[in-house]
Amino acid sequence: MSVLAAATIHVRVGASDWGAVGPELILGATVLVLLLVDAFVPRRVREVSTWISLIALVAAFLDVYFLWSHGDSNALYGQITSDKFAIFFDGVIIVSAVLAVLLSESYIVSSSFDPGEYYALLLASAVGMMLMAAGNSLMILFLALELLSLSLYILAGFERSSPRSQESGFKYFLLSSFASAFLIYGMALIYGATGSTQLVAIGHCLHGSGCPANVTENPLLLVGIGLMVVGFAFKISAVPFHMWTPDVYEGAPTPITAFMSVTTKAAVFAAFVRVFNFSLNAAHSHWFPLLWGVAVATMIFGNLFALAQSNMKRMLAYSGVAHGGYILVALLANSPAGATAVVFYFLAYAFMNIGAFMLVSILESNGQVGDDISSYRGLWQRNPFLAGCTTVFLFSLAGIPPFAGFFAKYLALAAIVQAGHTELAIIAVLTSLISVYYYLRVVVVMVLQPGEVQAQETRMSGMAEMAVTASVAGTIGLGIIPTGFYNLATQSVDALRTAFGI
Amino acid sequence: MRDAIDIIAESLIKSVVAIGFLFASFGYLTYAERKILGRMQSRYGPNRVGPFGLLQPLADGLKLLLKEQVTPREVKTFVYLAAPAISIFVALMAFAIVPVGPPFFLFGKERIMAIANVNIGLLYLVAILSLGVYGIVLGSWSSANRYSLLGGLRSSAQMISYELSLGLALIAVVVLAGTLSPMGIVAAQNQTGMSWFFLLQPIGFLLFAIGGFAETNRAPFDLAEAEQELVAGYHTEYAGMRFALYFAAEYINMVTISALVTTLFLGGWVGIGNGIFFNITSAPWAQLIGVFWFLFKSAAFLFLYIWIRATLPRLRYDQLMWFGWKILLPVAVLNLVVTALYVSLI
Amino acid sequence: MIQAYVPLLILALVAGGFAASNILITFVVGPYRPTREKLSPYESGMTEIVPPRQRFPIKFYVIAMLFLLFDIEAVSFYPWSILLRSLHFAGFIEMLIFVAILLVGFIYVWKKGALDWE
Amino acid sequence: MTPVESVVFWVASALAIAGGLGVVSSRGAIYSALSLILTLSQLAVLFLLLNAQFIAAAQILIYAGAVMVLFLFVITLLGVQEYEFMGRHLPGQRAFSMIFAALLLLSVVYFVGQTPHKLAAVHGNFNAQLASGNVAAFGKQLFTTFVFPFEATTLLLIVAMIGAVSLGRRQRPNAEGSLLEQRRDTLLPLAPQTTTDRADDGIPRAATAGAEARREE
Amino acid sequence: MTPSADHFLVVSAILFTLGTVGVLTRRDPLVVFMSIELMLNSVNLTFVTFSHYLSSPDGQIFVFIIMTVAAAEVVVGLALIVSIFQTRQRIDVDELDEMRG
Repeated sequence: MSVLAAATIHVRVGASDWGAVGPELILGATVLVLLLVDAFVPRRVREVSTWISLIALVAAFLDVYFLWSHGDSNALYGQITSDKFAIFFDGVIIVSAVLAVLLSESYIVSSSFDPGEYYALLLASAVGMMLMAAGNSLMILFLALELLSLSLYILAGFERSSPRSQESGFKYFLLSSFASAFLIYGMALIYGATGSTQLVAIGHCLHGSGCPANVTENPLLLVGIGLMVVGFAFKISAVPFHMWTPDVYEGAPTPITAFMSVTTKAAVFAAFVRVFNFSLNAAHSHWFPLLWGVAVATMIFGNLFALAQSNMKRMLAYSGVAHGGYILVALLANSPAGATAVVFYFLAYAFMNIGAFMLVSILESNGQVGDDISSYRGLWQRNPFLAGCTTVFLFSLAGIPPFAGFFAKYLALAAIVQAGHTELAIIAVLTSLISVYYYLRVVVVMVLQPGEVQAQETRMSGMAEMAVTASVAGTIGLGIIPTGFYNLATQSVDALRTAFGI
Repeated sequence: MRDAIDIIAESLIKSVVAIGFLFASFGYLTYAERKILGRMQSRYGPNRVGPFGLLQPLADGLKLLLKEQVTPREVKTFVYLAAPAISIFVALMAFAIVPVGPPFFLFGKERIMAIANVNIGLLYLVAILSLGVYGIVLGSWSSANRYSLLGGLRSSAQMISYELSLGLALIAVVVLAGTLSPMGIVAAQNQTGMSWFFLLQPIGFLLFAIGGFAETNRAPFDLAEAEQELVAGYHTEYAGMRFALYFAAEYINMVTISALVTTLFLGGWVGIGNGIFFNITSAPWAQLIGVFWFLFKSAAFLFLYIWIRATLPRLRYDQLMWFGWKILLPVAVLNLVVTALYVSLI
Repeated sequence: MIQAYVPLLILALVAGGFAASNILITFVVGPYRPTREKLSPYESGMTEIVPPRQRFPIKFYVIAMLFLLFDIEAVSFYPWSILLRSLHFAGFIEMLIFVAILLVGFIYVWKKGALDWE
Repeated sequence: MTPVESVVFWVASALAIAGGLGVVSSRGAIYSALSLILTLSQLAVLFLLLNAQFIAAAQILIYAGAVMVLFLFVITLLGVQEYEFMGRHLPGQRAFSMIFAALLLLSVVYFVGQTPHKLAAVHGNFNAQLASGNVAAFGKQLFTTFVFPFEATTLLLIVAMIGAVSLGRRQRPNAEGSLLEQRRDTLLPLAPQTTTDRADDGIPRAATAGAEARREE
Repeated sequence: MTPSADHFLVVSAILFTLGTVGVLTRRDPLVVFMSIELMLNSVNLTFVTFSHYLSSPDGQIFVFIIMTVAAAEVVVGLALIVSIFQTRQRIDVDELDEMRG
């Protein structure tokens, strides 16, 4: 009956291909399950969605653990890789997601939206982030970036009762799409220069196989890299593309802020390392000056702006900007050591930064104003455990030993000094010193200033307590015994080096 | 150069003929509708102008042309004027790839009986049909009248809702035929005897027919034009020739949908029983017979349009959306999945 | 390859010219005697109606949004539909996954009442 | 390219750029939308010239037939609004953005324009495949090499569905609503019937304003 | 003049720039949003141009992905806009109630 001669087209996608995206598939399927739960299960018992999300995240983590030794670096027609680098970031993202879910539980009760949708979006954004870490082609990177941003746009504008939340969600949306446009324009030009969207192929092309000579001098590549830097810088809220960050962080639901402050950066930096340090390694001289300027501006202005904030969420937003600068420094080392520092930094950052947001979130779910720093007076009396933990997080963020943040920063600085850019190290150290002031100010308010006499006690739900404990354990643990995790980070970067033959 | 002139001349002739044909069929479709509705409601229908009222469409056209053009105060003039033109433009463009008969030879070259034969085939058609909403949305918005706006929104929401099922039904046909080309689909239907797709795809046929009715805002889906509730829908503020263009677009769309049904489901220009009892594709007059069959089948489907208008009561708007999204769409998906399963296994 | 589209171009010119001339001719023929009532928006013969406050007609957006999402699905069906014979069962499965996922979305949308019209 | 194609290219490009100018400079959102539709359709023509026929059709179907319709829906229903939350322009922002844009354009055009030969570096056989069946060649790639991105888009669509449903949900007093929401809803049971001239009830401000004016006469 | 790859790329660069100008100079969020769409579309043109002149499928597939992404983006963005105005409407009403006391 057919009018066309049907020549068979073989679809070469097997179990190992899907296995490579196992964690993503688990979470993606959970998104669907959550939607069905939301649709069919009466609202009274919808706490189940919290549990479903947690179980799925644990399952995904187990799969990650399994994939660590069974990864496939060339799955699904080379679009996806589950090398150790991707897997490591998957782990970081899953851990952050677990913390965010634990934190959200008490938040959801007091908010106006359906838990199913909320968790579905949270997990969908996690899938996007993981795909971004695992993406082996520009196409996947773009798709994953949009998946995570789109979910976060909705989450940021989710609090329907508050116009501020919605407006910040929308602003985030506009600016982020604007940045995406730059990003894909850059991708398009790089595709034009190298003839491929696959990162490994681009890397090979730039190293002179299958491409004309001087391809690294191709102006298309040059402009493409510039535009991509703009796009990526927007997404990691590097100066001068950081304007949206404080507004959005302030307006979004706090558990979401905590989550996105870490994981968006983690995902984008994973892609950053893969693209710039490895795929575009041969064009190093093109992107280095651009990113150098961005990194310096980010460190200086991020910290200076943070100084001026009296709102905790805004302060943490600017502190996040500044940390982006430190991580950029590690990236600029353009060496395995630098990449390892980036990887390790995010592990540390996940615990300490989400931890710092927990305070805000817990106070909010207590019905107390959570984000003005002056409202933390006397927290030490009200809840010594929470105050103590927050002190640990802030110390760690400031880079004070013996916490995780110190070691992370140390690795970054060591890498950049080793790469011969001492000026960046000096700027990083000086700006870190500035940051100590604004972190310690919070601690001082919390611990030393007395609160009102009849202030009510600050309670935490069981899940929130678990989240805080886990974060504090991570922050301290990574600081005291970093070696094991450092080795994992080194292995993950080695995997990248093998994949790109560098 | 010769080739270029040949192509241009051929397309020019075809375009003019097609537009003429479509407008003539618009005129006589209104006539036929009034006559048939009259019969069905025990009335005469138009019978004053010319024998049996046959010149009625001409009279109507003349009247519409000479009517005063009322342009209300607050309309956005440019959009207001462009909207009906968009409607008619889209309606005319959609017909371009429908083959009304078998190819023929003229001046030493095989020529097709469609204006164009493009690689993407039906995709072109679907793309053009999807532009149909613009005439309505823009017309209703530029009128600055809340009845228009609401009517326009309703019409366009209805159109896009049913467009999905229409598209899915069409894809099921493409899956069966394995080609997007309308001529290929006609060929596929007549390859082995008479395997017309309304036999192989009865559900698809039904879906397409219903979707087609809704796409054209015809009864029983003509609620957006319900006189009682919304005055006249999106074209409330239009008069004379401008109104006539909307009117014409609706009827030309009906003709296009009928022609599509003929092509996709009723075997195109091939006659009933052809290939089984006899085979006239090789006869010298095959082209004429083909066109005849094509017109006959399309006319039969057009009759269905009118018949249903006389028979079925109008749906309420909530019923209409309910039907489109909760019945038609799932059925269309299911139909497609089953068809695809069958095709993928053979 | 592009030659096949030349007829469409010509048709577009002819049809466009036809449509435009039909609109423009209305300025030439026909009387023009405007009055205040004639030029006011049509209100079923009543003037000075102040409409009751209407609901924010959110439904229309939701429908249009859902249409857009399902339209994407439909568009990706086209290349698949002509290749199904070559892709065999693998192609069917590929699309089944695609459809099944969107079906979950559809069920969710349905159950959430986004398709209910009042 | 043949002369016809050249002419088509120049006309379509000119129209596309004119449309782009219209998007940026039109007074009302709806005229921007119409200009954008013009640009989109002309881009489809350019895609045809580059033998991306499926993409051209998808462009019309998705962008012109669905995306822009959605835009028009929102524009017509929202009417004219004030957007305080977008913030005021900084002094000199317009001038700055013009300069920025000019620089961007110059750099891209300069760099792109000076390298005609660098492109022909990699040779695939995709054009040959396209020539033998456009949609099929596209589909073959989409369903083999790029099957994962293709399947991954579903999740994106699901997320968008959640967005459409959760953000577009009408708020009503609902037994299932959260405590907070219930409280809010009891505070304001229904919108008052008196405010009539608000633009966000779906009627363009112009229409209602006109009605108002007539009442006063 | 016969168009070559450069011509297409320049057209696309011009459109991209126009989109950027729109984003930076307009205040109406819908127009800003449409300018972003314009930028995305100019990128599409770039991709298709490269796809054609490199004879490589990646570009066309990428365009398809961008279209899907853009569609999803539009849905979410417009949902956000609508929801902002819905909330504002409700909040305005809230304030009216308060004033009546």
